[in-house]
Amino acid sequence: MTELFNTALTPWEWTQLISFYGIAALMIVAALMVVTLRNIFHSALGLAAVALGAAAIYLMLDAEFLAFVQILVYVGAVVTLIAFMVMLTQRASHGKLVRQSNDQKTISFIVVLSLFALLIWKIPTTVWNTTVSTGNLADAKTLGTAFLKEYIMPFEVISIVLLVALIGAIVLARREPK
Amino acid sequence: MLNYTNLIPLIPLIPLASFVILILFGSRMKEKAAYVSIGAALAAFALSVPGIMMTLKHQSVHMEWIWLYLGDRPIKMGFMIDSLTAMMLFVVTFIGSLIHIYSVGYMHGDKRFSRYFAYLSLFFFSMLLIVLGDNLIMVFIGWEMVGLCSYLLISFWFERMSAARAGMKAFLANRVGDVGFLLAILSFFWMFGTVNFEQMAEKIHQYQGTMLVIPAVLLFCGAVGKSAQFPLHVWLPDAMEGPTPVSALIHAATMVAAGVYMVARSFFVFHGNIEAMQVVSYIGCFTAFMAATIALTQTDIKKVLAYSTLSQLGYMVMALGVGGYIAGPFHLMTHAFFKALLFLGAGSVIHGTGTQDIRQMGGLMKKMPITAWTFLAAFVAIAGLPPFAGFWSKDEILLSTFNSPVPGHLFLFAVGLFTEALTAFYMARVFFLTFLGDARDKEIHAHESPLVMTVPLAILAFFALFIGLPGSPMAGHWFQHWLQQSFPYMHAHEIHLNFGVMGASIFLALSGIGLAYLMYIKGTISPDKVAQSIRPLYIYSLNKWYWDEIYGMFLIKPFLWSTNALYAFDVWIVDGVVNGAAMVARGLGFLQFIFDKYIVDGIVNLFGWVTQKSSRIVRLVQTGIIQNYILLLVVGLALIVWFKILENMHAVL
Amino acid sequence: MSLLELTDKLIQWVSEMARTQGYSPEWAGFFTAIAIMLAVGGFVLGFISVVAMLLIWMERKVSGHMQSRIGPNRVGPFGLFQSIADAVKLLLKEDIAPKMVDKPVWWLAPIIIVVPAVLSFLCFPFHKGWIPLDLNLGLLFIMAIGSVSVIAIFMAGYGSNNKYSLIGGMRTVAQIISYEVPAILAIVPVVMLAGSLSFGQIIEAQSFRWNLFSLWGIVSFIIYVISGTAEINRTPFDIPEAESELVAGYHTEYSGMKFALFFVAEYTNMVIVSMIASAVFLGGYYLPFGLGASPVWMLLKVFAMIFLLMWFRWTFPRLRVDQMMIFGWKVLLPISFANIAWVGIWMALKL
Amino acid sequence: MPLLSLMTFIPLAGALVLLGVPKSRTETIKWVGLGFTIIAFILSVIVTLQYVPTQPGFQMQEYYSWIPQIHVNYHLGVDGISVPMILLTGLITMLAGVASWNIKIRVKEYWVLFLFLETGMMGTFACLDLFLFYIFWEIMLVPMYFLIGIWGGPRKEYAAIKFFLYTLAGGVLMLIGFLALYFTSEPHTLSIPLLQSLGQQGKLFAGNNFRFYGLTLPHLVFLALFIGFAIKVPVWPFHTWLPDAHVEAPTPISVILAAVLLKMGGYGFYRISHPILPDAAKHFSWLFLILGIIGIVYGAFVALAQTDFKKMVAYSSVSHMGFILLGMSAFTIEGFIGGYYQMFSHGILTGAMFLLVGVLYDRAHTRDLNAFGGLAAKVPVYTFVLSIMALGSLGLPGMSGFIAEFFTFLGAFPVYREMTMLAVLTIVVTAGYILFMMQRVLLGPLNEKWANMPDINARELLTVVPLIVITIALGVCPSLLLNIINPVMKTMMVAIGPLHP
Amino acid sequence: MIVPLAHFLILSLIIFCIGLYGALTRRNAVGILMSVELMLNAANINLVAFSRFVSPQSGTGQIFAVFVMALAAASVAVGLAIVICIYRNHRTIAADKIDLMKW
Repeated sequence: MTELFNTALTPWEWTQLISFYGIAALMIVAALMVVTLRNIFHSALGLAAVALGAAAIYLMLDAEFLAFVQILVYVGAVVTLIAFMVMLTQRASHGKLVRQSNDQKTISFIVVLSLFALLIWKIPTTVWNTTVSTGNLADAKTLGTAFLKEYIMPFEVISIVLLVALIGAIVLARREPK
Repeated sequence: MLNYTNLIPLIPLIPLASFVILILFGSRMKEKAAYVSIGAALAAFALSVPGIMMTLKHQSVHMEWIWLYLGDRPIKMGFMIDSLTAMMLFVVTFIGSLIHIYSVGYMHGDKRFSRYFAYLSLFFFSMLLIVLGDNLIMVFIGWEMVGLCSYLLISFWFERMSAARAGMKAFLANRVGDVGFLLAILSFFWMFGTVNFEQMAEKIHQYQGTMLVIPAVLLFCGAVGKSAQFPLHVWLPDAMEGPTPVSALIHAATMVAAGVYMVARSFFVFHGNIEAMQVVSYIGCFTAFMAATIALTQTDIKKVLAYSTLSQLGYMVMALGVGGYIAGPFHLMTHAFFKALLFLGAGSVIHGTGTQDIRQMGGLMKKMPITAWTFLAAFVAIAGLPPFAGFWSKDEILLSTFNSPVPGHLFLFAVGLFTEALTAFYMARVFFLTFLGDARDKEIHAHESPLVMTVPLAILAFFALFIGLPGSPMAGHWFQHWLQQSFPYMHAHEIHLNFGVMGASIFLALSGIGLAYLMYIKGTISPDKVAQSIRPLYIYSLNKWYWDEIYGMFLIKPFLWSTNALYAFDVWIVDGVVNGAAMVARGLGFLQFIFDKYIVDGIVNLFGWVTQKSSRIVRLVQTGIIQNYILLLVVGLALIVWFKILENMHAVL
Repeated sequence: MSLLELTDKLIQWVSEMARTQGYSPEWAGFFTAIAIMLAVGGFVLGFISVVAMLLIWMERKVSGHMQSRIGPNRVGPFGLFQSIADAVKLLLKEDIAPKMVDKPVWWLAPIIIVVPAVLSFLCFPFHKGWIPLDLNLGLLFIMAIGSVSVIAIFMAGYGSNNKYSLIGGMRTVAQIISYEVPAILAIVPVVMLAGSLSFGQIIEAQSFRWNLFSLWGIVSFIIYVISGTAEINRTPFDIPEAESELVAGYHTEYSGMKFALFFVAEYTNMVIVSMIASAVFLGGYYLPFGLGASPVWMLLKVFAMIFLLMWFRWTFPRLRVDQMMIFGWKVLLPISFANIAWVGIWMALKL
Repeated sequence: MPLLSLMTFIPLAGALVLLGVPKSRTETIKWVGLGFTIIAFILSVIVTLQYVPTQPGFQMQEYYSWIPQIHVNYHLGVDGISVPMILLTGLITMLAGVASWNIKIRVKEYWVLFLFLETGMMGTFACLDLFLFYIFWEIMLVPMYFLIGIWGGPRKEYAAIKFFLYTLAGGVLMLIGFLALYFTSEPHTLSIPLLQSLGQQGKLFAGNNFRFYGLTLPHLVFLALFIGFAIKVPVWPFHTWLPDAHVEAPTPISVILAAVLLKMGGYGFYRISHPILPDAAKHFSWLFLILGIIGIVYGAFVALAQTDFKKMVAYSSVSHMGFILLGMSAFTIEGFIGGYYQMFSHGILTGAMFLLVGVLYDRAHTRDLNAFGGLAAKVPVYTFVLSIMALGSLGLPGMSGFIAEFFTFLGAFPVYREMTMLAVLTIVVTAGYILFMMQRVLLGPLNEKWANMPDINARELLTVVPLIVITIALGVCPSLLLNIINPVMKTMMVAIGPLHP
Repeated sequence: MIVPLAHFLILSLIIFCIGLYGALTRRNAVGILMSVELMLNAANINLVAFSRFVSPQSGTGQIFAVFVMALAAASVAVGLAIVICIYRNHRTIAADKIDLMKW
């Protein structure tokens, strides 16, 4: 036991490793829940779990700001919206949908698997152009400055996209007044 | 500094102030408005007196200021008073003031009384700009402004369509002349870089080229317009539509003489420029003769006087043309006095009788004695009887024509002499028909005009009689010597009396008067019979040589036609092209539509038919289910990834 | 202070043990860190439970006095132990699970709802340097973690498989989402002025002058308190659990310890809202105008805020659903935007 | 303080404010709208007063990077060429606002569009970036289209569409020119000052050997810009939209159209085409000359044939605007100043003319010149005012029109003598149509139909009197304007050089 | 960071493939939306991982991730509206039942 802990890895690295693989496993399970579960609400919860897991991954990757935003957006907004969708279409989800998957199950599986195989074959063999982090990592201030300087145009555009989506959603979902 | 030089601008500015006051508040002042205007005129006169005095002492006054910078080039404006200016100043302000006073009586009761005096003030201002200006631009500004005033005053009674038309005619005819003037200014600017009289005189003195003829003629064009010389003379007779004091002031004494003044002022352009002088003299001579012939037969008293003015102006222009640079201005001054007097007298007659037709008058001597006697004074002055004003100046003109360097000067001299006889004749005719004999129309109850009108008549009569004396041999040609200081670039030459010329002149004047006496007092020769015997000439003269008709036929009509044609061109062709482009675009659109429908669409339909048949099978792919599409998409993605990887491997290998 | 000493002893003991067992210094430090974490966690948990129980007692007392009653007064002095008695009762109660509920969801909901409440205490600023985890993005963290409770409420409402619970849950979620926006927007001016999202720096920025002492501060404060009240579903915004309409909303089907967890979460959330209001607007542990600083002030302010919330509850009648929505979107939101704009312009002009 | 931005966008702010005012409160709308035009005018006066003519270069500049990827900057600034135009815009828009008082239908929309239009105009004159220039230029079309198309006369749709398409076509050519400038400049830039200095140093198009029937690329670019601006001026033969648009537009819009919009074409020459492409401009000086002369003569002739008052004024505009081209064709400082002076003076005079036509039209509901007669006796004040303005556009000395024409002739005469003589002859025709108009409307016996016509009222007088004062002031003392434009013209002439060096 | 970049990528790949599979096979429209969200999340992990490993100072990947999140939120909002609309008109949200676009 003691020897194991005294190997090359520092305790901090151990923590990272363990948390990463733990979280990864959890995320994969939750993701599978999302696509396989019959109860669509449970799927939504799975999505929430994936989102939280992703937030944790971001924290590990020193992206604090992004992690919190991820929680705020995904858990607070996206999953909530999906849950609402589930509630509002509950009858359809429960009653008529006997089958949860469609006719192209097998072929989809094959295609996705082949894509997966291709990439999983390629990822470890690729040499990534990584750098060792020196100096300050990007923090919220860096991001904010970047948003308002280099990326001001995309930032504005995305704001407009959001606004348009908002209006579009309202228009679509509104019942026509009789 | 309150020295006199700085006061010069006030001479024109006081009338301008009067104009502004009257135009803004005149309607509230009623007839008191006249006092403002008269006051301004008298003030201008009073202010110009010291200037005139200084020229008597052989001094001149000059002031200038920089008006503006055009790029780096300063453009200066200035006022100057030398002897020529002083003479004009005297004429304008003195006669002008008298006519202002006279107008109070003449315009009494008019509904636009204050407006009339406002215009008079504006005219005063503009005329003084011409007179005082030391450069062509200043003169041009005043030139246009007097044209405007003339327009406003001719069409003063605009309810009469003829008055409105006459005003427009005057303005347009003037404008044609102004084009020449403006072009002359541009030419001088281009050639000498200045339009200041003194500097121009200097530069022209050094000028060696031959290009001066055209600018000189162009400059003369301005004078032709303003002084109503042939071929732009047609406006002046029509201008008699305006109130009679206006005719006296503007269309007899001052404004129309501005052309003569301007030519005299810029005489350095013409001096030694024989071609240009020829043009000037012949036009003047022709105008003088033509107008005199027309005046013979006119029956409207103002028309006769108008043609007489034309004729006299022609005389002055001819004088300048033949090199009589002093004779012209001299006649200008004498003419201003006696012609103003004639017009005012005619105005008094019209005021008293209510008609302008001399055939309806007669025997007014008893009813309107003051008017009659003053008219007589003017008559003897214009007829050229010694020793009255007209005689001296005309004699001067004839003399300089006789001695002129211009080719054909003897012909000009002959025509001049003959015209003098004509002048004496028609003036006598007017005088005899109006004042002597019996009253021909019993309906007319003539009465003498009020004092406010007759007093100016009397004053003018005095001057009309004796203003020529300073230029007479008795005074040792004092006037000519005085005026000479305005022409420093000319050699002053001795004036030799030529008694032959003098005698011929007196003889012809007397014979003209005598003929009129025989025809209209004695009745020994019947005017009707004379008219019958030379009927074509009579009709020709009565209809004013048909100038209006000729212009109407050959200028106005084609001109108006061309404007309409151009408008049609604009609407149908230029705009048509635009609309046509639109039409073509739409037509092309339609053609394309047809083409599209039958050819393109046909082919498409063919393909469509083929496709339809074949796609019965292929369309099964399109299920409407999005997920099928996504699947295909992903397959494609997988393939791309695959090929990409293969490629990279090749690259690596 | 004895608690702190105890913690200190624990840490010393752990590092001693690690060293004597032959671990490398790194590992010893690591274990020590874990010990610290556990100690802090234990402290926080204890704090939470104590505070929650204190608050329940306080609420009953306050409501009693507001209604001219005395409130609990039998168990212990001033009825202080009434809450403990209640807790014991709830712990011992039989755990009833209705037949038709969605078991896993129904079970998980009360557990998940406590998590954000507890995690939020990580940023509780007791005193200068006495913040368990002074994150750079503390405010954002609290806001983000708070939104997790939405999921829990959804789970409770859905899992109960009960019409009332479902409607209650949906109402709650709608309300929380709606009022989260003005709440965040009310804080934005403070963040703009302090230039930081960390509690420590925000409080330090108010060491002399509280944010409340300005017009925009008052506006922000009022907006925040109103939206805070709505976020924790307290009267007058208790529509989701309106007894007369929905029985008890999303926790209708819960009893025993599960119900207790919901209860604890609610009161904890109240503390957090009060904590944010105190830290952000009322200067945290500072007295105004440099008069002093102490954890006592912080706690006093938190309790004053809680008292204010309780006062609301027993004073105002409940709103209707549409009124609540209209008030949130059409009144609070524009005002908070205007407030931000104003502060922004003011800053721009000043800078 | 960002004075120019403020001045440009104050009317836009006004339009936004007006959007919030209820439709039914027309009085409030009018006063608020007018208030904003007044503020804009005051700002334009402040700009004019702050401008230091003796100081070279652009002043009051505002520079922000906007779209760095294509080197577009938000760049405002003024020099002696834009300051008078800005002042003119502020003044005329305010007066047109006063003249808009009797717009009765759809008041709110009217004022919103009106203020929007003012922003476009101000922006065009104040900007120093081709991209911005193009945006402001095109943005003006939209309100103009609606203002003519909704509040216009009987053929308003035709006129509006014609105006829109014509100007848009010009705008497209102009845009092509801009793009060519952008892609050939090195480094790529749309900044007007930068392009000017590049062009004047001959660095633009350096080494470009493109030939098209003997025309080089700068020639083609210049032609594209020329047509774009010429349509706006409008230069013969691109002028036919003008009579239609003027006749159909409501009075205040006619005023703005004549007084400000037409100036943009000329402004484009002065600001963009000539300074940036001096050599091409010299190469095409004959085009300016010919089209200018044709415009002057042709416009005057056609104006004489008109019976519609507004059409007459519209064609007289064509004639007057020809002087700008004539002045610019000579490449002398007098000509350039004369052309510019003509722009300003025409803005004042024709603006007033349209206002006065509007006054008459409001009372008589007809613009047929032959339907009037003898009004001088009935409406003396109106007669006085109309006469002054008519005489001003006739080129009477003492008013700004004369100065402008005189300078133009002065500049053009040494270079093109015969052609200038032709242009000078036209002043007779000008006098002809102006006097003919006055005779038909004001003089002669009174047409009994108008026996009860009321005289011009105080509000209408208020719109015209400032213009009278300005035109006389500029006629008597041209230095008021010359002091502003002289230095910048001098610099420009030095940079461009004479036509035949 | 002891965990290599490749592992993050593989985690992301797995989640992406799961999401892809879900998007291809789920009948429930809401399910499809959720699967799409999974894919987006996977992409985000990728971006952040690259950001951390390739250019840790500039944070470009994080910025991209923020944009992706905004788009995800927008797509969910619109998706919700569409699904509700479809549900209202067709009483079903099964993706293979909604084939109105079929020729």
